[in-house]
Amino acid sequence: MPDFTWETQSPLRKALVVGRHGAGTGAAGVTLREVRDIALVQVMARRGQAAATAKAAKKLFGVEPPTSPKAVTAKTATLIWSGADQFLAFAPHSGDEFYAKLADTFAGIASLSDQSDGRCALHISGPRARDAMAKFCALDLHDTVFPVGAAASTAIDHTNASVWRSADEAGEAVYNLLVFTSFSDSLWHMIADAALEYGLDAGHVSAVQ
Amino acid sequence: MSGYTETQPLGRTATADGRASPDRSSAANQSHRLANGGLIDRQAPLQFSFDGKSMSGFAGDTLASALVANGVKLVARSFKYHRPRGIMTAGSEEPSALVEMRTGARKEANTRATTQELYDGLVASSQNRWPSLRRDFMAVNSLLSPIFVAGFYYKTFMWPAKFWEKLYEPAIRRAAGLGETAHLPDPDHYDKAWAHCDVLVVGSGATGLSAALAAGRAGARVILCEEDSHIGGRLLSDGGEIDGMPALDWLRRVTDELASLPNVRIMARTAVFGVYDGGDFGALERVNDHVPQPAEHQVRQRLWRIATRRSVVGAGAIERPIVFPGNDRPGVMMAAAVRTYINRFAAMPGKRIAVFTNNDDGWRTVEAVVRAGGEIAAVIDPRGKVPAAYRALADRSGLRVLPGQVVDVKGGVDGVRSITVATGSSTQNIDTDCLAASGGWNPNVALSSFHRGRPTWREDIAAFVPGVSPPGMIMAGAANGDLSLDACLRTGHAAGAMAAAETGAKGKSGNAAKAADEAFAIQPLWQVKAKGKAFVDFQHDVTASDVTLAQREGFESVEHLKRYTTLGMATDQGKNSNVTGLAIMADARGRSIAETGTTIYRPPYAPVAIGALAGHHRDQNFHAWRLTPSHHWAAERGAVFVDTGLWKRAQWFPLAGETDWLQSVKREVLAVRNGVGFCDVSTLGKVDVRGADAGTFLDRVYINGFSKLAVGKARYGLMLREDGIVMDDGTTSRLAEDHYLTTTTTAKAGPVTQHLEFCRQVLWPELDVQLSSATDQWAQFSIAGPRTRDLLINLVDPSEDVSNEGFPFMGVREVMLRGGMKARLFRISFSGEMAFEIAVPARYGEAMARNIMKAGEPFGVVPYGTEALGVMRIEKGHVAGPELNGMTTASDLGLGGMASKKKDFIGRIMAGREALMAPDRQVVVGIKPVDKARRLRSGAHVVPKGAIPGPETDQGYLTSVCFSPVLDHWIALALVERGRERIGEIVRICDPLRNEDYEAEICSPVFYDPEGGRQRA
Amino acid sequence: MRIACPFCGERDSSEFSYLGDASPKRPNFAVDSPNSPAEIEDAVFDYVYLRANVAGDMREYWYHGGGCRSWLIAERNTVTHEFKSVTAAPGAGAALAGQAGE
Amino acid sequence: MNYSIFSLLKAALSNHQGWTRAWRDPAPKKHYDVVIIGGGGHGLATAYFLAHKYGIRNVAVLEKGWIGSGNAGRNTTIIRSNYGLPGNTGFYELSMQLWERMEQDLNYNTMVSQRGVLNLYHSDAQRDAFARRGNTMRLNGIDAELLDQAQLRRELPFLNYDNARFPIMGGLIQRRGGTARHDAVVWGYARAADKYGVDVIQNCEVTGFVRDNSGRVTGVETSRGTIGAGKVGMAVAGNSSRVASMVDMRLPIESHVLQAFVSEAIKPLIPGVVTFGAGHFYVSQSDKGGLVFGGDLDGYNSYAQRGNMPVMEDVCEGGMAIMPMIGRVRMLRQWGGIMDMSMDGSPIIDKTPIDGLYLNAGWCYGGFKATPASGLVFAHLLARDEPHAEAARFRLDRFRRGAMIDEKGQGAQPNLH
Repeated sequence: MPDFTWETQSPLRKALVVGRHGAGTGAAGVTLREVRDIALVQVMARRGQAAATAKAAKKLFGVEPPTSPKAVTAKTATLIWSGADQFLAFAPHSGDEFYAKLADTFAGIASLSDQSDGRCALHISGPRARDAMAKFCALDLHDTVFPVGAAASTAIDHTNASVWRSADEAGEAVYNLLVFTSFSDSLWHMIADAALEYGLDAGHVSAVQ
Repeated sequence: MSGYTETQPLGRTATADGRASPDRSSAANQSHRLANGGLIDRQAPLQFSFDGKSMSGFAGDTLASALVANGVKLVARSFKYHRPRGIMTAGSEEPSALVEMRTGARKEANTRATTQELYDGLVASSQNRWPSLRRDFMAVNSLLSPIFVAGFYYKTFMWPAKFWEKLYEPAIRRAAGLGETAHLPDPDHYDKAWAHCDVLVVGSGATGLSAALAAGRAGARVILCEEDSHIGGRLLSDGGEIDGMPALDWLRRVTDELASLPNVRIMARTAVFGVYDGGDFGALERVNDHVPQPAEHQVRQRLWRIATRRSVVGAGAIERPIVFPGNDRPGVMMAAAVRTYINRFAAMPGKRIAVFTNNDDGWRTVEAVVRAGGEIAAVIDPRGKVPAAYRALADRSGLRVLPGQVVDVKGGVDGVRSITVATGSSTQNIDTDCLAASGGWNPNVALSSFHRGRPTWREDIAAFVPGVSPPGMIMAGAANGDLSLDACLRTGHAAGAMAAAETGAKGKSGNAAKAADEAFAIQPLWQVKAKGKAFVDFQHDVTASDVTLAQREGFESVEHLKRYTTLGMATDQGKNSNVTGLAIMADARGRSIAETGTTIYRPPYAPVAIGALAGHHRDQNFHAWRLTPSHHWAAERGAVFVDTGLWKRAQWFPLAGETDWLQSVKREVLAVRNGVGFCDVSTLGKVDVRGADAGTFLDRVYINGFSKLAVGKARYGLMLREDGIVMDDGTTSRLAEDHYLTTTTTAKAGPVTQHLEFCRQVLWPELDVQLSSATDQWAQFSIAGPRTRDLLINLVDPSEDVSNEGFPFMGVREVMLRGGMKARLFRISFSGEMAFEIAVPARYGEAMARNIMKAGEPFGVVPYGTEALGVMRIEKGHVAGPELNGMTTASDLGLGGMASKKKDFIGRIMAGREALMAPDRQVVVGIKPVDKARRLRSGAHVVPKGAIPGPETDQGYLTSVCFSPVLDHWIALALVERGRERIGEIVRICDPLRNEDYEAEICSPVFYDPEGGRQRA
Repeated sequence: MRIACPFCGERDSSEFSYLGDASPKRPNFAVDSPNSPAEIEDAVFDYVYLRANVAGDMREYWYHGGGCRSWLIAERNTVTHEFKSVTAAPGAGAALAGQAGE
Repeated sequence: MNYSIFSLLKAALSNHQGWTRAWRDPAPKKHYDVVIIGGGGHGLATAYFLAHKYGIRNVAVLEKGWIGSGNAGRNTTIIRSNYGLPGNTGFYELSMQLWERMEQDLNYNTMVSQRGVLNLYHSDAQRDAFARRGNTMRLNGIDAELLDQAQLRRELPFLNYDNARFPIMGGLIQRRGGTARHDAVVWGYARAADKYGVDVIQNCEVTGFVRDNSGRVTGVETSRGTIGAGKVGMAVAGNSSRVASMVDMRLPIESHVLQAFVSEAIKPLIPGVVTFGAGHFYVSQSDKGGLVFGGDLDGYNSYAQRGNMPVMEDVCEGGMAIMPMIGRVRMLRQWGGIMDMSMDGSPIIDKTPIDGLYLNAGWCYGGFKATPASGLVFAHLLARDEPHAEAARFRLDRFRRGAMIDEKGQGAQPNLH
């Protein structure tokens, strides 16, 4: 019997060319990272169970899930609002463990949908990140409108995406994107194109530390 | 009245007077360049060519100003009569001086010389002439002008009938158009971006700057857009004094302050072209039109969509021509443009300039000419006396002032030589090489009127001013009819402060700047009624007599006038001609101008390159693409891909030595039918349907029932639209009591999801149901063929039972695979063979493909593509896209029996309408050719044997066709009238498009294993 | 054009798709409905096909498919394109609604 | 006054002072045999055919603004008869035949130009759908050719064959298709109808209907007074529901805005009409040199006659997908028309349930090409009280019966047709 091994592959394994691209030679204006090894579960409160779902989430994560377009960071996960009565729980990949824990917590009060492989996570930062984002994202990302912790379900190139802003790094805003896996090759090209004039530093990181 | 004031250089493009030029010779060649002044950089000479002739100018020049400086008068030919034309204006409203810019694939037509910034090496040529601008054979049209009047073509070219198509029209088409554009793909890049602000300020003259400052100081987020390369608007040309300092000093102070405000963004070279609903504006930034070509990674132009809460439009006013004979000759210019060329560009448009004005503003041009040391041939002011503010100037300079009208302009292709002036009953000729004319100012009401708001007439300034503007828009300054500098400063400031306050800004706007108020007085003069061609629309050669002809023929509405004469339809969109034309019409009809009204204003304000409107989305980037989890694996095996919707799917996997697609597809089909193959089916839409009422929900959505489906089972379902027509099909599996997984077709995943959400959120909010798309989560493969079970035994953990008993047809469950991977296994078949679909998380898609290959190696497993998938579904008689065409009912598809009679479902009632139940409907059947060597083609029609093909005998058509490797001949599915009653009948297949006509037999649509034993084995 | 999604806030209109008039109510007829087939067909025909198609304020369905996937009911003027109000469909936010109401 | 090169030359001698009104400007009479509401192409053509073919000359056409101010003057001027379903096929071919003789019929040059209408296909499935349609056309005696990529490359070498997101595989072409000068059609019919004595009355808005005790419509209230009518025909396109609401009638129609665009005039680039099947873009070049192009509906009910940016961008993206050489050509004007989108994408020409009131509507974005045939069959219906043979399927009750004519297969969702 042959050996069966189960390596993972990134949907960006062709599109993502690690390194410095585009204009200039110094520090890139935009840093773009694929975040690999993620776990992602969509949690949808059942009819009339919003409060129970929030309570259960608080118990599991130590924080209430957002009820408006925001992202809340907890110790073990980030909870991102994704629509009425629902949020995404975003965490490092841990086999089935994360999903199983959620399934246990939300049994009977919320429906879950495993999206760990359904989305590709991206991380955009750098001094020109917002200029590049303005080319493909219709959101107003101004500090006063989209501060740290803001989130949105929006459309990028006519497809759904979740966007949230995490803590600033080196005084620069950091934007996180979740896009559909099957679109990610195409969207990566588009985002990279938007960033090239500012200089692009492309790479990937693992969510698992 | 303060005139133009010499000042310190502005930014990098200006230079102090008298500084030694590094290239005296280039300046020396510029015959009309003033020795001093202007906002040009004499340190930076630039070479350019026009019609192959090399010339020089300076940084800060436009192509037009450089041509003026070089004494070039003849620049273009008009559209219809090919009359020689020069430069008329100094702005984006230019109707005449259009040129072809650049060469090769970057060649572009109709660029306004007045907005094209000069760069070193610029190449421009004149257009719409042959063989040369000076000697244009098409100028013969001018001789035919007695016939080529407005609308003449509607009255002729009708006889003989054939000649229009064959002779007249081709000739007209060849002559049509202005410039020539490249016939090669545009090599430049474009992009689009969003911007957001509280207050958008359009225009950076005194009004716009005041507004931006007031709003910016108050703390509002402000974007200031200026179409010109420089901030300043008319201040750059007219100077004046503001707050006791020279206007250009004030300008620099204001721009410095604006630049210091973090909430203000200044966008030069950015033309706001349209206002759309909800305060959205479109703007075009000319990022790199001022260089030979964009640097690498840079775009040529960028389209901005600016979302605003309020807007202040300080877009100024546009000077309007007076209609008089010969008013189109090169050298006849707008008076304010003459001033711009002198003051801003240090280029003197004539050696001996005459000024014809009916308003005080024209006198500022007189002043500018005198100040720059130019010669005034005469000032013709039909009002009869010199305005008070200019009496001193007139006396000091000994001006020849004539209280009359210009009744003729004489000259040749090189422009004006003399004018004839009538004063009272006497006429006199005056030698001049440049006539500066001003008929008054039209406030720039375009943006205000793009939502169909009608401008209103204001008698005191003899102009239309904004009517009802779009919500949130405040018109200010000259654009609102406030034509003095002081009023611009005041109303701009007030508008900016008000706009900011309305968006909640709490800061202080400070005070408005002040200027000595200038008088504006005008006595309307639209048209000098004298013999000779007098132009209203310069580019389209619409004359005053064309307007009165239109009136005589009943084309009296301004919209009829426009359409009949083409007045205002040229590239300037009537900026120079509309108001004048309708004033002449009003006069001809004996109506007032106010009664006559304007035509509808339509965006864009200035033309926008189609490339910019497309941005990134061109060529391959037109639409996003979607890749399956095994895409790169398939690509590395040489798969040929096909676009299905946005997806790229493997169509077939050619092997070395295979020379055509059919060979590969046959091999793949036979490998499945005789052994085992697998195919990536991840593209099928997958929707998780969860909740206590999930089963009830599906019962209402599908024509068949799902609430009683056992956990661990799958069932094929069909859903209808409300109108009873089939919407989609697919299998639904029950994974748990409260969890179903529904699949849709690849094409309909989006619309079906939207429909299900509508049902959930709108129709049946009382049900406890949650929906989420799981399409991208799973890598799903169909493994099919008699050796499938053998392959699976190799693949699944030995503890798993995949026998027919342990895993029966339509069974579903989670299984453990060898190597410790969990997978979902569905025993469903599209091919008619024993088949399973196996799903693992998408990140294992390639590993799954490799492991299937590994597990199936002993059985000769092959990957197969969509083509083989299609062949097998046709052989099996399964309907797909071509049959689910949005016009067929369940019963047309042979699936009417699936409909439950025990429950209501969407589409049930409309499906029962008489015409949808009619016995003569076209229904799905199989078709096989009588001559087995005959190839069938989709789209061929079915008529009864022996009938004459025609609309009455047309009974249907072939929907899906393939070569069946198992039957070794072509087969088809077809929609045929009463088809199910006609099994065995020989019919005639007509395909006139492809010149084919043959006989075929109607048969069952199930060509392969009709008993279905193989899939249940 | 921007549409104020009650959940997401103001968003570009390209995130939304349009269905149409929200005024007609979908009639429900059980399979054993006592109404005559013609009555039933007439009622459903009216719902599926006939439109007031008003020039003026109109209640209509929009779907925030490029955002939170909520169905929304907007009151909008078909002449000026002005949105007067945007509210959630009854089943959007049912986890909350159910709690409060029942 | 007859129009010809000779009359034009003669007029030139008198400096064109001799031309008179192309149509009269009559005051409304008290009563007409037939009143047509709507002075667009369809209404004027109806009046012309009533007078010319059916001998009914006591006819008024009432226009609330200036004639041709609606969709007649806002469309992209394409004429074609490349339809695939019974009902449409014969009707649009009748229209095409009327276009082919229009100039001689009307003594007005409407610039009918048969330079071909090409629909590109980008997949086997699209090719098959076109093959079905093309064969339907051929079986109806209408010209159609299916071109493969090689043939297309020879005819239109400038298309983006090698770098398009959706590969251009071939096309279905109707060579008799083409364009016509839209305004001239309006003026030509107005002038020709006027010659028969038809009153073309502008600035006359219908504000209500006059009905007798039986409910029959016997006239109209207008901004210029009450006008009696033997029969009233509605040909008001996007305003159909508005007018119908005056008699409390709801129609299977929604009004949607469709945008159109024209570029600056450039030297000849595109010979005929090209339609991009995988995107939303179609284009032709006018005799003046402008690229006239358009795409999809904006998608929401609208009476605003103007559109928004997303569709404008979408259309230009489609253009740059298949002909990226137009990148530097500038879009000069955009505008919108109100489309009377029917529930199956096909027109309705029928009596209404109200006596004396007749309906011509539901043209979606295809009304221009239908103008002459629409006028003819509507005149027939008004004159004879029975449908013309070529309009027999365009009945109002077809939705109730389930006999939709749904070329696109989108069902009762007007913004998808």
